[in-house]
Amino acid sequence: MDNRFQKITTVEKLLDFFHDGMTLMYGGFGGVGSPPTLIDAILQMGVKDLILIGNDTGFPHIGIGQIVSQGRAKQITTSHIGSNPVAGELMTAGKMKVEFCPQGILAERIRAGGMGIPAILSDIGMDNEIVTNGKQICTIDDKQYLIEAALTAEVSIVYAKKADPYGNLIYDKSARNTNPVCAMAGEITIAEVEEIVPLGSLNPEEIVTPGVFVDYIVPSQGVNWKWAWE
Amino acid sequence: MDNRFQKITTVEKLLDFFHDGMTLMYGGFGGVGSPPTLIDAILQMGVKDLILIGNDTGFPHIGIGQIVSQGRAKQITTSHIGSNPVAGELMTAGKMKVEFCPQGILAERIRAGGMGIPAILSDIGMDNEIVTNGKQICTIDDKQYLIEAALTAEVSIVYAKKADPYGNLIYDKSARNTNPVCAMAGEITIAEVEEIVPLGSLNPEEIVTPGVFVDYIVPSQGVNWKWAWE
Amino acid sequence: MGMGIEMRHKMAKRAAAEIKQGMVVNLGIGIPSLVPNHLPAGLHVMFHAENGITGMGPNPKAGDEDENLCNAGGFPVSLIEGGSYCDSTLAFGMIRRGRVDMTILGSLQVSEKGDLANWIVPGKKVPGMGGAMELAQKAKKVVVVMNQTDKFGESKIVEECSLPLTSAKCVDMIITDMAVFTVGKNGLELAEVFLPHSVEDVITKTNCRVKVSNQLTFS
Amino acid sequence: MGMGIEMRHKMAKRAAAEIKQGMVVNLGIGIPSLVPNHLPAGLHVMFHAENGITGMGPNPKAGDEDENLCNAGGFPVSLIEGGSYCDSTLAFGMIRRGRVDMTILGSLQVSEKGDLANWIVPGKKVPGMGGAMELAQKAKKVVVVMNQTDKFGESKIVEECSLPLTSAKCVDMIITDMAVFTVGKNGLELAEVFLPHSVEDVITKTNCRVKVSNQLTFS
Repeated sequence: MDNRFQKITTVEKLLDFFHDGMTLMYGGFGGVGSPPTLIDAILQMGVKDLILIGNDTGFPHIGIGQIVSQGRAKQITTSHIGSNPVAGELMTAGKMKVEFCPQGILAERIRAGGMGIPAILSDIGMDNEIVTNGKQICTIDDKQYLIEAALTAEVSIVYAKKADPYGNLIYDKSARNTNPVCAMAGEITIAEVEEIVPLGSLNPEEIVTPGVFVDYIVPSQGVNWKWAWE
Repeated sequence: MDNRFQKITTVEKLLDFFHDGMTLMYGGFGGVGSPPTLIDAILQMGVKDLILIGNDTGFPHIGIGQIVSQGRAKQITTSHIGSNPVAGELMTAGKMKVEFCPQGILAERIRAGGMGIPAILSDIGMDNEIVTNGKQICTIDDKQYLIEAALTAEVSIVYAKKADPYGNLIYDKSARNTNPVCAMAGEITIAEVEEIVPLGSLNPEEIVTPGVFVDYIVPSQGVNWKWAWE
Repeated sequence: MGMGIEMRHKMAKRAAAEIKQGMVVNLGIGIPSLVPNHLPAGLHVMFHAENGITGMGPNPKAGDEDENLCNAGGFPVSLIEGGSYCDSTLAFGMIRRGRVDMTILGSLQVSEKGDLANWIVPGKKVPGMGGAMELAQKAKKVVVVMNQTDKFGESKIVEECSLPLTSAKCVDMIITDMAVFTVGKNGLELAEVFLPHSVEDVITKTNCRVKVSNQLTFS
Repeated sequence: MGMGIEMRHKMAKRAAAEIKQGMVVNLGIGIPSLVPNHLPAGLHVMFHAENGITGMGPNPKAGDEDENLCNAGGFPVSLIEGGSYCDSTLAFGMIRRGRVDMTILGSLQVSEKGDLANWIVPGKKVPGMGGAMELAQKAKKVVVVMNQTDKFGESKIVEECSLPLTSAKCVDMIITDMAVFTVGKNGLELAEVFLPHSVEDVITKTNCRVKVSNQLTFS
């Protein structure tokens, strides 16, 4: 395969990017659109004390849930842990710190990180302590808003349907979800893809994530979990 | 044509939305991707004292430049007027108030308006009076940021390549530019399109602006100006 | 919930009656997910999912599922003609911008002022708010579908919510297994009673002031 | 500018030499737009335009123009293999996120500290900043290509800019019709002199302190 941009690689060659205590951002929503092969590699490596950022904690054996359930995360910024009871237990036991953020605002904070915007103002959850906890408030025209800071991570892992050698990405249906914003917010972004196609074979109008944001591309081995509906 | 969502209409039927002193947002970049038929209708109507929001003032006879050059705008929020000398003259003569905003931040402010985000923080142009003028500053971790407020408008006019009857839009190459964000930021959004295609004929992965944001669709008569390069 | 499937469908059908031509509607899990079964033919509605679907269609048959086409709860759905995919930011932009006309969702408690408490049971269950706060605060109309009483027989409609709020003063309508209430500036109003219940039955099971509508109906 | 086409190409060629394999590069109007003509074959570069193009290719021949495929200045371009279109927010996201490796642009003045003044002449010309502030502040490397002196023979490289700044301390390299300078923590350094000029010629026309590099070259 043409690899003129030297982005196409293997998971094994990227393992040095993962280490204990790192911040790791992941795409996906309820496990749909989370990168199974990268998640498995991180699990196998045994890294721990991860600081995670992502929409939810998946299900116990699905998506990032696998990493959470094995107690590998010391902290997570997320919007929902309801489908992963293990996450709730770890939180209650004080073994994993959870910062809850309203779902759309979380996605915007990740986008802001990816777009080089320091923060956004929000009026969501202003009357809710769990949301406002520790956050700065600013007043404009006598109305109060929360300052919701941008989120970035050392590494961001995403899942896409197709990549070309430049890392231009297209996604698959609802597996797009938070992937396009996570793809921009990593200092290093790794895209796990179903298929790598030749340069020029993606319609330039259809590309969702320009390869500018993507550092590495690895082929996916496919989902290694059983879906909740199966 | 199937019009089950009652969005497909004619320019004539939309004229009531335009009135003296209104805020009007327009897509386009240097005239490319600005909606010629809607601009022409607004010109013919003779509305004046418009408060415009858009990337630039086009060229004197191209895009929104036509409206600006005829002195129909009393105010504009924009990033560049260099290619339209008439705009500069009107500004210098005190006939049109110009609020300059860095280009990418302007696009983000429009997007914020379209996404229901009250404001974003910015570190662009902090040392520049023209940028900071009248804007609130907030301090986070000893660093100062500008609060750049969201922008919306009574009506937003955009240009797209294709629409289906629900108003799902796809754009044409670099004529996309600011159109997707303007399409979200209007209280009323009118899309002028090259072609109206049947429901289901746009690839759902390729749709850039979901029809949720689009209120009306009108067919374009095409560009009625000569491009600078012609 | 121990509620019969018939009653669940009756409540879903009543919620469906709120949906008008051309609306964009977000459905929560549980009874709200039954709503699409009760829409009249010819009504063009776009069902919206937080994960980035506009125009969600019926659940596929077993064997036809696509693992990459699921609703916000992670279960397989389909896409109707005119539907589209987007990322989560755009899906929530639709909500915050007021382009989502209605959200139909379950709740643990609703107050007479329309306060919604549906996301947390302190010390027991802290699932996280997901998209509930944005939907409750920003959808144009918020319809709650829930039991009239909890498993201890206590009214879930209350003067003040004892559970933490998802969002204050956001609920417009409550549909229970006994009745339909609207929430307005002047508080809670009983609009419909589901037979065989009587107005008195409903009021007894409603733990706050409730005005009986002039246009009260029975169904 | 009254500068010969040969010199303009020499300056563009020198700027092109700064471009490395795989870079994302934004080009301003004027001399910077000549840069693509001077790239070695086999160098894969993505030219970026603020209006939403990554992978801009050469200007089409007369008659082949597409009115909907233009650069940020409004003039027709093309798209290379692997290029893509996006909206303006994404184009600027690339810049602010530090994913644009280099911007090559013209200027009115540059100070010895790397302050850039290229967007306004008070009382004369107020075109607006366009995307210049974001590019100057956030591109990883800022290369200015401009005349050594203005039409009055005054140095455009100065101790303090008299014109309003586009952005402070942002310029990394200055390429003029006489020389190449780098801007570092210790101020301005003369790196290359274009023959037939001498070091003395250049220093005379440079209105600030300038250190001559140990690795000074002539070309």
